[in-house]
Amino acid sequence: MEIDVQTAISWLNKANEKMQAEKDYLTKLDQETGDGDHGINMARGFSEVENKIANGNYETCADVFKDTAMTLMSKIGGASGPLYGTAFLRLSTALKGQDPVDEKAFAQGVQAALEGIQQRGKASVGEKTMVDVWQPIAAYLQETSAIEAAQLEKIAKEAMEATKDLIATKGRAAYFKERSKGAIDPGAASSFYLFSALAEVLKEAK
Amino acid sequence: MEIDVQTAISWLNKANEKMQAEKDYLTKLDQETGDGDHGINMARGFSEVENKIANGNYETCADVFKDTAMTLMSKIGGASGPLYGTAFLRLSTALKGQDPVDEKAFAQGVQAALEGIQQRGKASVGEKTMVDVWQPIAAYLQETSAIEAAQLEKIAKEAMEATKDLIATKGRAAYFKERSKGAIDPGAASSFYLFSALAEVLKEAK
Amino acid sequence: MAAVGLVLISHSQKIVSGLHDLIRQVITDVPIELAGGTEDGAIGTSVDKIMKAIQKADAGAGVLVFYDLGSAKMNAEMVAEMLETDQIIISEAPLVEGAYVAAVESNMGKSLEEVNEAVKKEF
Amino acid sequence: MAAVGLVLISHSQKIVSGLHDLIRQVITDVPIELAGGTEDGAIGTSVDKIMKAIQKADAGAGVLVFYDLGSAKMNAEMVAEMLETDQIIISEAPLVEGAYVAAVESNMGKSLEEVNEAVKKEF
Ligand SMILES: Nc1ncnc2c1ncn2[C@@H]1O[C@H](COP(=O)(O)OP(=O)(O)O)[C@@H](O)[C@H]1O
Ligand SMILES: Nc1ncnc2c1ncn2[C@@H]1O[C@H](COP(=O)(O)OP(=O)(O)O)[C@@H](O)[C@H]1O
Ligand SMILES: [Mg+2]
Ligand SMILES: [Mg+2]
Ligand SMILES: [Mg+2]
Ligand SMILES: [Mg+2]
Repeated sequence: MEIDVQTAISWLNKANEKMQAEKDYLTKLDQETGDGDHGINMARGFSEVENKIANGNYETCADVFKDTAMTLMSKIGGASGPLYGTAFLRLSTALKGQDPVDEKAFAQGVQAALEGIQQRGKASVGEKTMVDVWQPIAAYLQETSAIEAAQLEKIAKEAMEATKDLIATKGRAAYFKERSKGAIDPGAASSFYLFSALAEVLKEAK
Repeated sequence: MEIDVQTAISWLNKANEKMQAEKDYLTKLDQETGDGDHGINMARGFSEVENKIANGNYETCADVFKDTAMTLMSKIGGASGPLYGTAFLRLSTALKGQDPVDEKAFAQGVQAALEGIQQRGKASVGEKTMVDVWQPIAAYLQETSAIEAAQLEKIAKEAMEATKDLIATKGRAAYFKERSKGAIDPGAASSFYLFSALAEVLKEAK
Repeated sequence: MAAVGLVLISHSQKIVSGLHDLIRQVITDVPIELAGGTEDGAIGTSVDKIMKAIQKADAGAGVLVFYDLGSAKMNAEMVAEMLETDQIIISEAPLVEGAYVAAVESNMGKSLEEVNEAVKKEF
Repeated sequence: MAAVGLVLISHSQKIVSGLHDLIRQVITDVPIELAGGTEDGAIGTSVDKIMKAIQKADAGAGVLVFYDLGSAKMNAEMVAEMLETDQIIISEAPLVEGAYVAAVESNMGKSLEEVNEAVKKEF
């Protein structure tokens, strides 16, 4: 399977659809141990992304992801802005000069994105952040010989759910220490929606 | 010499006169290594004191000084508010039950005021604060067998001028470290005006 | 059980008002009272504002006080002495960062001493 | 010689505006730029505001950046990387207290490194 400009755009539009649909849920999660704006942040950010790329004339996925990065960075006022922004920027950089993008290159791009998130936020696996979803997804993409949409979604979902039992040691939730246990991390949830959107788009593209 | 209610009121009115006259100068001193409001603070505080005691019907010096303390505390928005406020409150407490106040009691009252300033501001002699004027004045009043107005003023003046060469280690001026050297401390200057007002009133009362 | 109250003292009314906005996004159930600026809203602090804020913030579990500059601390100490209670602690932690931590800790139902210790540990 | 510039980043526009008032009473000659709140003035931070503030605050002697919460720091770091200069230091000192000290130190004509070290030493 290959990812071309149209697939990239479909992915982001589908992601936006999910962020809008799950806006209240993401906000509710963020109210538990944060400032209750993660739904607002993601809905705003991805709706701006959809607008931005609808008006672009793209020749490469790298360009689509670069505009995505810039838009998320500048339109989101919380931690998820620089984090998702850096992720898409690294993805864009990794994919430069390759179009359409094959699975191997895409896997390397997602790995670069993960490393960007970790460089930006200094979080390792197990700190109850979006890293806990990006890491197993990056690992799966690199291991598999052919991406299976259902498997991709399953891994993201399980990784997201596993954040429930973790204690946050990064981001605002870390202020709550042991009390941060018991709820899914908002950024892990939005990352799940992002990869679940990817899974759906890849399924349709087949 | 004794200090009665009328002397106390004259002292505070004279002090107000001086603070008004020296308002710009005190502010200029505070601009060197502070926020430039000491003239405003002292002019405002003592003008409110004059108003307050003009409307009172006082039987004791202690009551005059108590109202002075309360007024300075609540009308001054900077460090000099709690410091002069505490000074006059301790003076008032020390003089309770004695009227007119004899020199020995007054000396003890000023000593108590000095201790109040030091308790409030944690400054010792030599830290370039008002303490550097209050301390030698309190010492003189306790040592002398009869207060001499000229001597009182001289001691206050010299003590104030000696703050010029000190490096501030308390209050806002302390942020300036070595740069705080070279100018008279604003609070030392206003304390000089306070005691110079006292000297004038004692001279007239003779 | 009542939560430990917070009093935010700053020379600037805007600083404590903005800090209040910031904390209220995260913590809604902890008493927070502001004492910013002088009586007439200029840069400075006011004993009367501090006194009222401390009295209002005490819902029975005591009050942790945060301030910006040293002269604000002197005023806070004066008020604490006047009120003659040991249910007031003046925190030496930085105003914005300290108050944010304290709000979260107070919201966990901790005691005045515990909140103060938790804040201390962070700075 | 130009003075080291300061950039004050907060999730709240009011906090940095009040802090600016506070510092300006004492120090008038040091460049200070604010990046408070999101693009539309809500609670949060804005990369674009931070970028503009850093560029404007740099009068040739570099910029020391202060922030309130961790996500503001991430945004500041991103801007620092984008601008590709080593004339930006992000201070870990508390926002209000740190910026006040830095303004006084910068006003003494110290270098970016020196101001940063002086601030560090205080906290
Ligand atoms: N240092 C970090 N490293 C990785 N992820 C982080 C970090 N800080 C926060 N996050 C992620 O960001 C999410 C919160 O995003 P959001 O609510 O939009 O930002 P904010 O906390 O600034 O309001 C968290 O749930 C977490 O997944
Ligand atoms: N900790 C302290 N101990 C004693 N005196 C102090 C202290 N802090 C400040 N002062 C005195 O207060 C004076 C400044 O008063 P003022 O300008 O009215 O207050 P602020 O510094 O809050 O603006 C200083 O010149 C000094 O004499
Ligand atoms: Mg949030
Ligand atoms: Mg937020
Ligand atoms: Mg002053
Ligand atoms: Mg002042």
